[in-house]
Amino acid sequence: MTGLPLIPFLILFPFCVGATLFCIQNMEVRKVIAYVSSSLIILADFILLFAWLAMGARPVTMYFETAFVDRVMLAAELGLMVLVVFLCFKYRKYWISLLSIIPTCMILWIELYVPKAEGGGKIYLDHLSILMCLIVGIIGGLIIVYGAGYMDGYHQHRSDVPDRRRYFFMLLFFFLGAMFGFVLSESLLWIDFFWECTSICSFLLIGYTREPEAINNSFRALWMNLFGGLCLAIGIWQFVTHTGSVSLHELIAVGVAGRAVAVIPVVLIAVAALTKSAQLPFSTWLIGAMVAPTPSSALLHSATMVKAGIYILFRLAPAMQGTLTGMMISLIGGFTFIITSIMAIAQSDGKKVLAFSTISNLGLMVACAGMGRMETIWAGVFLMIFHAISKSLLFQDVGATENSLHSRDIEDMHGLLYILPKLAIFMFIGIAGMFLAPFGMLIAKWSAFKASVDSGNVMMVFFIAFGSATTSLYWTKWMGKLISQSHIREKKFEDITKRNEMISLSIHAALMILLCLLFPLLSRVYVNPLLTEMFGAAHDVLPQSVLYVLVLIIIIVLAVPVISYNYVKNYRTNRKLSYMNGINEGDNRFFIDSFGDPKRLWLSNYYFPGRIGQRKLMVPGQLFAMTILIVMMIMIIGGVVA
Amino acid sequence: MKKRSIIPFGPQHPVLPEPIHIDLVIEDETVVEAIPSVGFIHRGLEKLVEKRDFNQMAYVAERICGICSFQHGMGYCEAVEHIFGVEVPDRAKYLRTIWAELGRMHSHLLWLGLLADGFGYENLFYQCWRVREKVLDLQELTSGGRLIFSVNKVGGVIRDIPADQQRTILSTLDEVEQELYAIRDTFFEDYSVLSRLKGVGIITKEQAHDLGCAGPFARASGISTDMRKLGYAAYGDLDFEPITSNDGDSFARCYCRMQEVFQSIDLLRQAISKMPQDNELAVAVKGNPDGECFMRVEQPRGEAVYYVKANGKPNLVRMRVRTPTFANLPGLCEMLKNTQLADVGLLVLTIDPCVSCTER
Amino acid sequence: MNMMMRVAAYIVLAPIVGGLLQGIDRKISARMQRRVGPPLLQPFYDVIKLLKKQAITVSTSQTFFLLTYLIMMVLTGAMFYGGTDILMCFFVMSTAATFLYFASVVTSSPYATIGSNRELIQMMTYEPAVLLACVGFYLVEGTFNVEEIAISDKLDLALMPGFFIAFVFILTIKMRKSPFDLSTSHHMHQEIVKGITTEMGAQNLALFQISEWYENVFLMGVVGLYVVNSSPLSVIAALILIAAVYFLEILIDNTSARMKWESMLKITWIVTLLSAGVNLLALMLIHI
Amino acid sequence: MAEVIHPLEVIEEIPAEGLLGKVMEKKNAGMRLSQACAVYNEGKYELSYSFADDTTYEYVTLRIVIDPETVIPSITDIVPQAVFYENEMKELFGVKIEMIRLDYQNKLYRIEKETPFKEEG
Amino acid sequence: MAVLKYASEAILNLFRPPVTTSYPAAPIEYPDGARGHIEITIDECIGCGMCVRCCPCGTLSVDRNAGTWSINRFDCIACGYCVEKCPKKCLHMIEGYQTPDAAKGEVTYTKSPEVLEAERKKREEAAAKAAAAKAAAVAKAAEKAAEN
Amino acid sequence: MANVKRSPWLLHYDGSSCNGCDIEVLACLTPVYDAERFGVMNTGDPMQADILLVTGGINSQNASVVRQLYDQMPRPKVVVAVGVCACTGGIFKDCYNILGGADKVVPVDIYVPGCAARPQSIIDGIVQAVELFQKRSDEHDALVQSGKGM
Ligand code: SF4
Ligand code: SF4
Ligand code: SF4
Ligand code: SF4
Ligand code: SF4
Ligand code: SF4
Ligand code: SF4
Ligand code: SF4
Repeated sequence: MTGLPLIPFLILFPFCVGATLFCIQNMEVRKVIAYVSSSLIILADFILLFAWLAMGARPVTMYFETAFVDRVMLAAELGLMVLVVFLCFKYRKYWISLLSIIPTCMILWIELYVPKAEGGGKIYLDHLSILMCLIVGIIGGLIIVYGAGYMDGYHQHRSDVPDRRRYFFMLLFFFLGAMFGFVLSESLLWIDFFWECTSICSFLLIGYTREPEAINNSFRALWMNLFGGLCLAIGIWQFVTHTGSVSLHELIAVGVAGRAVAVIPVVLIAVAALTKSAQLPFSTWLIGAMVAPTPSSALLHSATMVKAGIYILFRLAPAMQGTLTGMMISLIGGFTFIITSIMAIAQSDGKKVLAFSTISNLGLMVACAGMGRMETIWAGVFLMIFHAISKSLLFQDVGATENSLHSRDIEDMHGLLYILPKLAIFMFIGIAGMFLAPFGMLIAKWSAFKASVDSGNVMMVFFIAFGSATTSLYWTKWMGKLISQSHIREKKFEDITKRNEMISLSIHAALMILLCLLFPLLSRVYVNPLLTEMFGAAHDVLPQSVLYVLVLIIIIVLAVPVISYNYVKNYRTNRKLSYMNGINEGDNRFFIDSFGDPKRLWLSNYYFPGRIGQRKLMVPGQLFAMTILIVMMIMIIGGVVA
Repeated sequence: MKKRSIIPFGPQHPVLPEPIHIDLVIEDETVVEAIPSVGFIHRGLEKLVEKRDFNQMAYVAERICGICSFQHGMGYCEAVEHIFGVEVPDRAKYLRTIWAELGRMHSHLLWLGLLADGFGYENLFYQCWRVREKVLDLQELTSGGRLIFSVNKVGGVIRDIPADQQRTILSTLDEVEQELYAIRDTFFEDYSVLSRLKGVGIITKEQAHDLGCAGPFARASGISTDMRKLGYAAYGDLDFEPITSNDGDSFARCYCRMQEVFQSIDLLRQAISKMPQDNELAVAVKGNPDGECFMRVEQPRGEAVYYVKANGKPNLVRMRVRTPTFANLPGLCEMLKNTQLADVGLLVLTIDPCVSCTER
Repeated sequence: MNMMMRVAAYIVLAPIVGGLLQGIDRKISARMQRRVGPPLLQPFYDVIKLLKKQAITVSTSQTFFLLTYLIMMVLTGAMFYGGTDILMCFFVMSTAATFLYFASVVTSSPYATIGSNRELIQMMTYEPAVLLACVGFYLVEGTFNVEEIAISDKLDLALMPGFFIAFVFILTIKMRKSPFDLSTSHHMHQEIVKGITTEMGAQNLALFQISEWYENVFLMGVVGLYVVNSSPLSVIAALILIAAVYFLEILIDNTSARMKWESMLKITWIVTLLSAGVNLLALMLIHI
Repeated sequence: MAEVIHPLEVIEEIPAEGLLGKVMEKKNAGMRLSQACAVYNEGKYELSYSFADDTTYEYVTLRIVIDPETVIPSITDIVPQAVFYENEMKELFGVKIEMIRLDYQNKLYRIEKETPFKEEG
Repeated sequence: MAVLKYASEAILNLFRPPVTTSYPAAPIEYPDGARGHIEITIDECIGCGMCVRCCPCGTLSVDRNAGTWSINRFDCIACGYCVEKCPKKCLHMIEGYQTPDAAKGEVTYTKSPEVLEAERKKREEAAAKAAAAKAAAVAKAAEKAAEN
Repeated sequence: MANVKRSPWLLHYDGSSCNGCDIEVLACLTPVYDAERFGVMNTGDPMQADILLVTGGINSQNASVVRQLYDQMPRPKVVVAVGVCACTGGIFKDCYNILGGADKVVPVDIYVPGCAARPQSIIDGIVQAVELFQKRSDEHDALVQSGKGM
């Protein structure tokens, strides 16, 4: 049991692979190693799952005596600090180094001088952590496979960027290791270490191109994440000094019991989670992170790392339920959900839309966690699963499209279906998965909605009612672009998407559709037990009968297009020119302008940048969220102190 | 640039009954650039002077436009009469005034209806046109034609309006006035209407002057100009003041035209009450015109200029009509900047374009 | 089996009822405008004519999208009259609406595209009120299930007047009536020609028309749901309410100008927030 | 009885070179360009630029007579709204006008016949 | 400012009769002197061609010898100028329009045989007279020449 | 052989007219004449139109527009020339820029004379056009049934 060697393997193996890759010059060899190790990681993930299921699928705590490992980790933490301080000085962002030095020193001090209750385990396995492992492992592995192909195209297209692919893949693998460590750890100190690791991986990846904008954005990401790390460290320090425990579950138990000592650590850790999940007022770093090459955006900034914040909030959810902290978190989450979904409308850069939508969806998950009820967690977990898959698919697809199209602007994707059909279809599936009726995201959203009503959270009801309306707008208009007849038919684009990219894309798409069909099953065999672990008991959030009806509807709704396609397949009709007030010039692409010359028709979606753009809403949104944060923090902390 | 749509607007466009084309560049629904083009109705009828003598040209002039057909005929005839130096009989002057004002009423009601149609208020459109039919009936009763009268000739008119028809006019005007109140109130007070008109397409007094705007379009921007003040036909005998507004927006244009309908009713009553009783309708003109003349008349859409140049032959050297719409086109271009797509049709309508007379 | 009967009845009767409603609409509108108006069966003549015409398209996939739209719309209504989850009905309806959007945008024609952009804004405008209406039912009845809502003893309208007002307000958008007929209108002159239906001719327009009939009957069903309860008399009350709402929509259509999208969005959201919001707060207070 | 205005209505013949100066003068006097037109008569162009005063109803027409080959400057820099008038003269009469602000390049009306008015009878 | 300002009128309109005329079921009522189409009392026409020359559309044609007068009613703008100009006042503006048709042919009016006959006779007489006169003149001239 | 004549939808286009006929076409739809009694709808969209009403003598720039609108209409379709101008060019037929009648550009089925054509006259024209529309629709049906047309 304790000897389950898979866990150290999962954490350490990626680090080793990363280091190895960095040393290997030959590209082909590197790729082979990357493929093999990705597959191994995915395989290990499944073995872990099945081994654990075979053991009865009960939560287990492991690894009690790890003094040596602790020391190594401490050394590594110091090393990270040195790295950060060095880079901060190199780029003259001196003050940021403080954000690294202070928490590191605190952790150091806790480790060395604070007496701790002995016997706490370091690793914890339950449904939630295994689920996270699966998400990280499967999606991470696929993204690395994709990345191997993508980066070739990327450097072909961005010949101005120095080729540092070795470094890139090293960081990706390091990140995977850190992420596994994070979700499996039970010790708050370990959590903190892995937390910092992911922050720094993200920082380094954002600065990949070393262009001034990239460097700027990377430092913004760095300080925000380090600020979260600082909150986390203070929270841990608070908890340790008061209780002597560094166990996450201890903290939750204390919190659920309603003892005051847990309040401050919980709220600080929750704030840390907000930074990692890029909630307002900390959202800007994630938008800036989009300068990084797409695999890192997909992996870190959408599918997995940002979910670390959600993960930790889910963990804390029972402790937050019904408290001011919970209210604050749900308020900020809900607010982020709606404001960023509105801002997404104003974006035409595909990656930016994805970024805003990521923040927005994370906001919904955060809100679910903040409400802390069983139903909301159920919804949150499904949101997380479906979001991870769809977003990863979308990011990869946008990246591949950019390589072939030399643009990731949605307006340039007009008629993508006729230019790059395969990519367009995957993109279509990905977007549909984000909001359309039969897909999982929508059902999860629905139950979040229902849970908000049940919990009497009026604010949340409004946020969701209005937020889902704005969400549909930006997705639908994107989909519309893809299928519109092309008005640049004379230009030819070559689809330079590599096979490995396609493999990853297809698996993602297949997974998504599969999960939609399987989700009643998933709910019963996996998510319900997860909730039981968390809340002690679980009832069906949605009655199974409802779920089966849902699946029926899903099947019908999915079948409708197929049926109608078959029906119209052989439909004979006459093509007519499109309506342009009677002045088409030849075909549907040109009309005769006021000077009697042909002019190209150009159709654009609506964006309203002047009204709801990032420039217009970001700062007020941040100020508002900051106000909520500060006022409520004062209330919470004041409440404890008083 | 990519976020902008480049689309054609017209020539065939259901909001505008006439073909006019605008190259539109829009961002969301906001117009960034609008370049109009005309020419879909250009017939070149001014060139017909070479093939028709100056008497026949009166019928051509009437068909420059089917809406203010009478006014075109009158303006042309007055210009030629001016060259001849003849004075038409007083009764003919009054008859011309009556027809001109009936024409103004029908034209303004038509416009109000089209405006209502332009902002999607179908019922109001129907009601304006329903009332307009009564005016058309009067026109047909008095002239024999619903739209194109063919009653003008160089030297006077060919038809009289006898006393019983005058009485019919007066009683019909009372009815029309009554029925117009509900319509006027809807235009002036309804929330949805005002939301489409107020503050849309503002042209200030200075802009209106610099752009050379004419007619109700200029008056809505506060320029008190009305060519009827020149006293042609019988206007010199009638009491009226130009109706102006200072807002310069679409509502002001609607306001001016609506009030001008009531003003026309008043002018008609005045004209009928002051009509001289002599029976002479026309003076005979002898020979062919020689000379040139700029004649200005106030058409429903504003100042129209008739330039006639003759050299003593039956065929004129040149006839040129500068119609108010032509003068208002620059104003239109100015208005279209930074408006909403939904307002493009509406703003085109607010200058009350008569593309047909603009292009001739 | 009862449920199957209802669904079958909906599928068969909805186009007939929808067409008749439209015929009545056109007749009443005409009378409000002091016209005689078309025959009562005119909508059917129109659709038959459209079906008889030569098949034309600008983009061949348009028919596919429209057919999908139609079937989804039928599905929505069938789910509703079959007594399933009302929230699900509206979700499927949104998906149907998305297909309508596709049918229009696929052509890349200027006016169809602008019309469909406006359609999207309209969807965004009415969706909150629709979702909140469902919440209202849920709070009052404790279920989203249409059947359970319909056979309960409560008179929903009495408890959720605010939701009802918001819903009737957005009906104007859904039924494409002035002042909110931005994306396409039944009237002849629209600044964007025929909006989303610009490129639909012949059979495709007929498909669109029939879908609208289905949709209207579904929407009227939702209106009726506000009063239907266990009492048999309530069905009559529901029919009266539907007639009143339908007449109100015709009246509004005939006495207002078409607004611009910004006014529409603002006014609708404010009405939604105020009427549904206050109602929601009140219900939540009772509930808790 | 309402007063009848009998405004000044004159035609001033000026040399082609003096056009811009005179136009400037009229503009500064607060007059608006009421119309501009061309006549092709006896082998010469007669161009008329009429200016109106909206309060006194005064009407002054500037007249220049030029040979068909003479190039004249556009007045659109002074009176931008003259674009349509000048484009019309250029397209229908073939008057050589330089530097029109928005030059439709003889495609304002897009007629098939070239300069139809530049022939007599 | 008011919302649905016209609503009361619209509802009242429901109880007012429609203003729609029932054309084509009921015929049109024309006012006196309505302009519709041109009729000719052909027998009075002297074929002078005045109307042909004055018509601004070039719609008319006459053939004096054949005694015909033709009009293309799909080309006539009903301006009435021909009526005004006709020296014999044999043209009249009659109410009622030319009904639409799938073809746009002209109609030709031919004088009645009697009149034609009479005219022919007249013309022959005139010709004979002229011939006689001419002959006389020639004779006279010859005479004169002979005299000289 | 369905009855299609109860639903004639119009497309009206101003092919260089003087407006006189255009506003009379519009007047046909307004309360006093109310062509909707016959199922007439004035659609601005050629894709949805059955009957094309052309006014005016068509100038050179407009010819291609009229032709394109005609082409965009689905069969069966009928063209009605409204007004003397559209029939023959009318008073403008000698103008340098006028082609002289709608039939110079598209095949005209019904000519409605008048300057301006009276609303009643236009209604007559539409009634005639509707009969033709029905006839063509029947022919179209026969073609479709025989599998030749579509
Ligand atoms: S997008 Fe085109 S121009 Fe830009 S780097 Fe790539 S290949 Fe070069
Ligand atoms: S969008 Fe096109 S033009 Fe602009 S930088 Fe990219 S490739 Fe070049
Ligand atoms: S189209 Fe405009 S915005 Fe786009 S790259 Fe060119 S200049 Fe820049
Ligand atoms: S603008 Fe002039 S020409 Fe045109 S209709 Fe009006 S008055 Fe007649
Ligand atoms: S005159 Fe011109 S703008 Fe006015 S109604 Fe007629 S076509 Fe329309
Ligand atoms: S009425 Fe006019 S158009 Fe008709 S024939 Fe007589 S002169 Fe010619
Ligand atoms: S003008 Fe009179 S008399 Fe002379 S040809 Fe014509 S109709 Fe005959
Ligand atoms: S027929 Fe007469 S009214 Fe009709 S367009 Fe021609 S000139 Fe105008």
